[in-house]
Amino acid sequence: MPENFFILFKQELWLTAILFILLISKLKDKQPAATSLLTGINILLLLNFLSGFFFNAEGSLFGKMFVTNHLHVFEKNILNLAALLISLQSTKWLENHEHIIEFYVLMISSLLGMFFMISAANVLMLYVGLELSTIPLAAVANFDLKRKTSGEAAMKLIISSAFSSAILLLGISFIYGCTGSLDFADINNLLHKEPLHAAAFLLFFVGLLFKVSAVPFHLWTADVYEGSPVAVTSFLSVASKAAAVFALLNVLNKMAQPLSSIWHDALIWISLLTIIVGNLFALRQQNIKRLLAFSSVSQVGFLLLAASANSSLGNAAIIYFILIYVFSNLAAFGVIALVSAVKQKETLTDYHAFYTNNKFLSWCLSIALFSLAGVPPTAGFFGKLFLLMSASQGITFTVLTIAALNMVVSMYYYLRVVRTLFANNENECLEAIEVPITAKIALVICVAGILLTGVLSGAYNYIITLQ
Amino acid sequence: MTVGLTHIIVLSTALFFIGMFGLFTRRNMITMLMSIELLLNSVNINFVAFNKYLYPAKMDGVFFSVFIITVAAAEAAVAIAIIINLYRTHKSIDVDDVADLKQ
Amino acid sequence: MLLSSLVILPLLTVLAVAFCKELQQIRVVAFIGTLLQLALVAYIYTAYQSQSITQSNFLLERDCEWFPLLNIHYHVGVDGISMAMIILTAIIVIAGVLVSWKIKELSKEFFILLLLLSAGAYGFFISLDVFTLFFFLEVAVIPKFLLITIWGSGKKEYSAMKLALMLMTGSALIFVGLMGLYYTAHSFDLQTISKTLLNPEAQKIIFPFLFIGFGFFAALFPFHTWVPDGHSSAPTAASMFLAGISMKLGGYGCLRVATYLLPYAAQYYSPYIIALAAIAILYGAFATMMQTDLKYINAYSSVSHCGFVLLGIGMLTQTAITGAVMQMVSHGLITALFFAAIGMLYERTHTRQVKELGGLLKVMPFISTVFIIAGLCSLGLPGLSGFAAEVTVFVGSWQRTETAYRIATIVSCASIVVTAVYILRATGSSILGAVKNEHFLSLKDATWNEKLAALLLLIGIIVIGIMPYVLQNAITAPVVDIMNHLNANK
Amino acid sequence: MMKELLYHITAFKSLPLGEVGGAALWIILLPLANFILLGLGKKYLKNMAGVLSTVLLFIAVVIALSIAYHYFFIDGKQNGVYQTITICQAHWLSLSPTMNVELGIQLDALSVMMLVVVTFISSMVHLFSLGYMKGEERYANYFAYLGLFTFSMLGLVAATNLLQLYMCWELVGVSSYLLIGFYFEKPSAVAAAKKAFIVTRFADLGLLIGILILSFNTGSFDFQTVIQSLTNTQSSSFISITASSFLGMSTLTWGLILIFIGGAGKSAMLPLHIWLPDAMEGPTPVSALIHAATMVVAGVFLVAKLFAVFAIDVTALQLVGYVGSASALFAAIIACTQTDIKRVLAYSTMSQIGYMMFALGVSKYGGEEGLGYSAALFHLFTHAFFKSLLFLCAGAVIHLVHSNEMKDMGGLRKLMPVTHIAFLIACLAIAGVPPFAGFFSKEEILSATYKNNKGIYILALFTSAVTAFYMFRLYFSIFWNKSFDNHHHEHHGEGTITMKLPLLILMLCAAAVGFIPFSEFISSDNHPFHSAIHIGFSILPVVLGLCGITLAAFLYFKQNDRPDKIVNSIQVLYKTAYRKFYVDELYLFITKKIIFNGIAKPAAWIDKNIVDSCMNGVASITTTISATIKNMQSGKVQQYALYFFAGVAVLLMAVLYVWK
Repeated sequence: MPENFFILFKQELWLTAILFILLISKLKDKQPAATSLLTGINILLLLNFLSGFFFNAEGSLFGKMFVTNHLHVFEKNILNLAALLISLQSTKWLENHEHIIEFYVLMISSLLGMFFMISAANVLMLYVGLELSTIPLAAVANFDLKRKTSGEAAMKLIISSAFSSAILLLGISFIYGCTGSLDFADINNLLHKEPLHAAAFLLFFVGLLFKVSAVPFHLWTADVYEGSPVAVTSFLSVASKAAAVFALLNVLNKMAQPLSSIWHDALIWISLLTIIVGNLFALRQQNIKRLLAFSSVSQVGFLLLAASANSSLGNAAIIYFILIYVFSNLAAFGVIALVSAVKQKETLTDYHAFYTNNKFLSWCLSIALFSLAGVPPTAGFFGKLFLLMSASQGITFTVLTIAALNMVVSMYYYLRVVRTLFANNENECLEAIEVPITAKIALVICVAGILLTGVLSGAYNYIITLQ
Repeated sequence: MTVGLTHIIVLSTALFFIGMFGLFTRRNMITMLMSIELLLNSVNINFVAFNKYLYPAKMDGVFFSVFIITVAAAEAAVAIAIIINLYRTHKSIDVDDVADLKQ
Repeated sequence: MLLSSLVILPLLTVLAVAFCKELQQIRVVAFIGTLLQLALVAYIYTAYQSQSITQSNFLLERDCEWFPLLNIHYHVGVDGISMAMIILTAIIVIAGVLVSWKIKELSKEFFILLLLLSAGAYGFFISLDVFTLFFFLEVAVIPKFLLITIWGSGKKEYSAMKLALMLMTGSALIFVGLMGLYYTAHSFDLQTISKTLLNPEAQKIIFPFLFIGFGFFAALFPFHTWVPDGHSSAPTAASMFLAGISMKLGGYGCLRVATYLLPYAAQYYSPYIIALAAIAILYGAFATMMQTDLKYINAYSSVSHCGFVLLGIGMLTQTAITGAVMQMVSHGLITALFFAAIGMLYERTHTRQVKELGGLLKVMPFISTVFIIAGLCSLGLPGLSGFAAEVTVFVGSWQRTETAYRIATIVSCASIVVTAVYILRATGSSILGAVKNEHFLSLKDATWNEKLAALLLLIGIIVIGIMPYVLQNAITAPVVDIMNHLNANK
Repeated sequence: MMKELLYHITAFKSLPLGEVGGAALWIILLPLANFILLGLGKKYLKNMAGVLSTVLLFIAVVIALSIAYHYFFIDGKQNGVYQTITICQAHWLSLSPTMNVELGIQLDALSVMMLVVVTFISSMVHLFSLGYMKGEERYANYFAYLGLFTFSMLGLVAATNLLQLYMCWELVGVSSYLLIGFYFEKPSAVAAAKKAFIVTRFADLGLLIGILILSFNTGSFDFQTVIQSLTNTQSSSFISITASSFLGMSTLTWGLILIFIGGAGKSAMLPLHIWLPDAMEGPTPVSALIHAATMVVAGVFLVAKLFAVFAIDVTALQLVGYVGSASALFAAIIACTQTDIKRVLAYSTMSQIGYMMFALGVSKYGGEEGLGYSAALFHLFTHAFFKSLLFLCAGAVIHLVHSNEMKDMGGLRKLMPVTHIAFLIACLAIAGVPPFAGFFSKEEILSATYKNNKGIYILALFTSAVTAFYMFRLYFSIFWNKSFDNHHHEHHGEGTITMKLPLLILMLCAAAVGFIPFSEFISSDNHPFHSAIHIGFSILPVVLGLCGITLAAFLYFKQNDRPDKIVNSIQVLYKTAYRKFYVDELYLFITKKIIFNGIAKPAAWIDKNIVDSCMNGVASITTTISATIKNMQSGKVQQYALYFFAGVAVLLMAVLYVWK
């Protein structure tokens, strides 16, 4: 064990510690009150998040299966932040839920899995991380035990992901067969541009594309997002997706460089398909969660387009975009969570004339949507632009134009929501919703993030320095 | 006749496709879960075979299959829990009855 | 810093308005904010005047790195053209606030959005980095959407969506063009790119994206269809801003970005631009003749008049481009005045249908006079700004001797007749004639704020009309620069 | 700003006109001041408005007269040639490095003459309006508009360049619009104003393009430069403009024809005359000023101003001649049938302007050959006096009778003796009876025509007889015929002294101005020459005129049924002439059927249904596709897996077989 084990493994250890604390508190006979429990957990998560900023080091563990560096720490910090924000936003929902601790145990396990995914330098580690991050999520998706859709969502998630991991494993097994190694660096050296190698890699690759929900491997996404409780949906759409993208980047950069010409083309086609299909489905959605699900599918298309560039600029743009995406999506889901806690459903019509009584929430949601749509001065504008900028190095004008025009299509459905919010019909609008202080803090953080991470170029420049 | 790598690969591939066929066609969720186990086991066969025939020096493949078995168990546990809950809410474990979320 | 304060000041005003409680407070704060804008613009103008032109064409420059790795800078500066546009913006914004005095519903949000729009417009005009320019261009889209969808009238939701989507399509194309530019010239800086010799073939690919993209904003035929719906559904101040400034963003972009940076392609595509512009001018004018809603009339006439901007740019002669810039300023003022007058009439009579109005000159002499003057200016009455601009475009266009160009020029000239027809028809049946509706007789004439708004715009129109050389002197140097650039890249 | 402004007005140059020259600026500024003062301060001025503006105008008249005196008798002539003097210039715009537009005042013989005419007639009309418009609700507005008109008309005649001319040309159009539509509550007035503006605008398009052609080829707008470079057959601009041709005519011809179209529109020449009769909807003094004496002769002024160029191009000049003579005859015939007295006068105006036009058309450049030129302007000069007099008289009559129709009049000579005498003298003058003003100018025109174009000469003779006929038809119908039945009307006499005074002054002028030896002052090349009346030559036209008068007396002196009989015997012809040869109907057909239904409606339709639908179509196609593929998301997890597998398969195929 290297002497700086505790530093390199810091974030994972934090999570493990929190998990133990939660488990121990579960074992106690007398459960603490929900509010104090939530406060405690939030404080723990906050500490966990803050810990990411101190004593960082680069190095590897477990026979180079686990690698960490500043970029990975930053990526994990993004995920920590997402977890913290989600936790803050869902207090209202959790307060009335009987399984608070279980929720957190599952969520934090999943987070831990994601950390392993990010830090993986070995296919085995990646696989274990992937499963660790997915399986708890399936359980947590079923957290509204009484709701039919919740169970359905969980079922779809677990079956789809099981199938996808089978494909992924098949790919891994062939990669192993071709190269005899599970180590990223070794594989990178041994892979060649041969049909078998390419096919093996693609099977593996598809398994990851499933996680980021690229078309045509995205079909589970909308159903699961819609069916799960809002907190889980936000976690799925933000953390899970972010982790998968980070892992994908890792794989592409560290493991598959010899095949870059193949996955470059494949990614371009897939990303175009993803953007278009995601948008086309989003256009007609009446459920706001489902709408955001499809919008997130199309966002992923843009991410993949940048990933196809296979450049440090592209990677930076992707990480930057994910940061912004965390803020934007969580701001949106934060509002939805509050409304859903009152209304128990998320159809768009419930938001009719929402602005009349809920000015703060409306602005949060609108700003979030503007950011998702890529409208300046929100950070989403910069995020999306940098994605396309880095992508446009390697793509034709046609592809770029299609992608750019799809931003217009996505504009339509985001603006449709905004229009509903601001409709001036005072008769059938929602009454004022009480916003708990935690949710308010989370929303303010998100909105501030949206407004500042773009215009103030610090975040982006910081990411660039990390590489 | 000695059993070569090819034979085993054919076997595992056949197993994989059988599993996939089951997954696509069976309506019973438990059967679907079993099909998934078939898929995973075919991969396990792959790993072990590659390890034994091609790279006998290290045990990477074998260990990997151990991990797969473990993870599959966990997965099955969660899946069955979910299916049980589904049975409670839907009174059915037919996968086609659980298709409210669509389009 | 001086120029950046143009963007910062409206944002500060937004903050101030956000903390206001009462209606009166909101109005006054917004008004003071816009007054300060005007003062600031005046100060910048004097500062601009006092600096002599050095090596650079742009004055009051400020350049700082924004995203260093991508070579994106926050680079601002002004030359004569942008100075003119900034003054235009300041005037229209202040007039917009004044005519919106009576807005009661969600007034705070209204003024906030209006101020955001102005911040976007200022930022756009002062940008010397095309990325920054694009940023500000898009900043100005969403407030428009909200202004129309919340405070609009008629089929406002459809119009707002149409406007937003079409403008976003324009931006998307601009973005693609910018990417092309960036990967050809490896810079976003306007001056740097202009000094690089870009590959003609690349120019030919990039130019359509940029020109059509900005063309969406500038109502280039056939991408003008957002104009009638958008303008007619928008509340008065938003209409003024849309037609007065927003469409100018497009014209400015076509000139400053597309034509200036891609001189070879500009010359290559010039005939197509001319054709589209000439069609827009005459066809827009004819389409206007059939409109019955005053706002539609002005909106379609804006299509026709903005055609002159594109015509001037497409002609690529110094005089024509000068005329195009003058037309931008002039049309901005005129159309704002027109929309202000229509808004005032609508607020009182609750109809904009030409057939239902009539005899208003008797009831509301001030508003009606403003309406008539705006109409006369629109049809190019000498002594008002429209004439000076149009005649410059005509003379400049005539300098192109090729037959196709001549035909385009004559077609465009012919629009002055059609313009006269629709303006006089509208005026004749809505302002003149007998009072058609009893309740019109009890209506009141303009209030002080409306009078002030109209006078402000009128002063601009008359000053440019009588002393166009003031405007022309300001824009000569930049236009000469553009011309030199064009001539060097034949 | 102020400093800059002053910098741009070039200081008055050292002028041959000395002290007085600078004052020419005031001639133009006073009416402008009038417009601005009255426009802004109408609330405070009330009834003082009229007096104020009249006083200002009279000051302008005094200045104009003194300038004319200085120009013609003291300083203007050098070496026997009247000089062109630029009084002042203010920079307005540079349209290219060489094409600077300088607004200013340029005096040559023609401009000085026009300055006098415009200010003088305008002042008379102002004076007359004081009484005529009394009690009008928008009294101050009226005078403000008059001020605007006078200002722009003066700017037009003193223009230094083509563009200034065009600007003022548009401005007089607008003031004409405002004044015709002065009674804006009357739909007919609004329609007439609109018609006047649009028809002249259409003609202005020609003028604009003509100006573009000439200025582009000569590189300047300045009259002097344009004329110099186009009359010098060696200059490069002359060679280039005559070398290039379009549809068989040289660019120069096109340019001149287009410019003439502009002039024809303003001067109500065939076929652009249709606005003039309708323009009589305006207050009568306005008709006197704008639609008789000043604005409508702008076309003549324009051709005269560019006469040196026209003289080079035979085609264009012939066109001027033929259009002029056709309009003269055409209008005279229609005038015989009209019953609205103002319309009769309007057609008579058109006919007389036709005279001026064809006089220009038959003229040549230089010396005695240029007699037509001098004659045209001489006729313009005399016509201004007697025609405005006629209109003012008509105004006085209408003021009394409250009707424009001849049938409501008759026997008015006793009620309004001053008007009667003035009207008679004006009629004699227009009929060409010596020694009244019209005789001299018409004789010069006829003799110039006789020399150059016999065909036109015969037409002109005939027209002159018809003119005498319809004018006296008018005269007799108003003042003789039946006796006036004044029981229905509240009798308020001939009006105030301010209304009578201008009649008297103009009457004197109409009687006397013919004795001015006009060609000594105005000639095509500014070289004065002497022209004399040949008694022998004059006999024929005078006799023809007297015949016309006699015929009119025979038919209209007393109430009788002779006119009706004649009308019945030539019913078709009469009807055609009465309906103005159906030109209005033709225009209506073209505008309503062709332009409105044929162009504008389709344009609006295309925009709404094709262009817009395409844009919306893109959106609806997107939604349709979206609806079509919705079943991909079937909700069945097994299908999802199947799609997944299909995706994998396609990807593998693609990699293995397509990309390799």
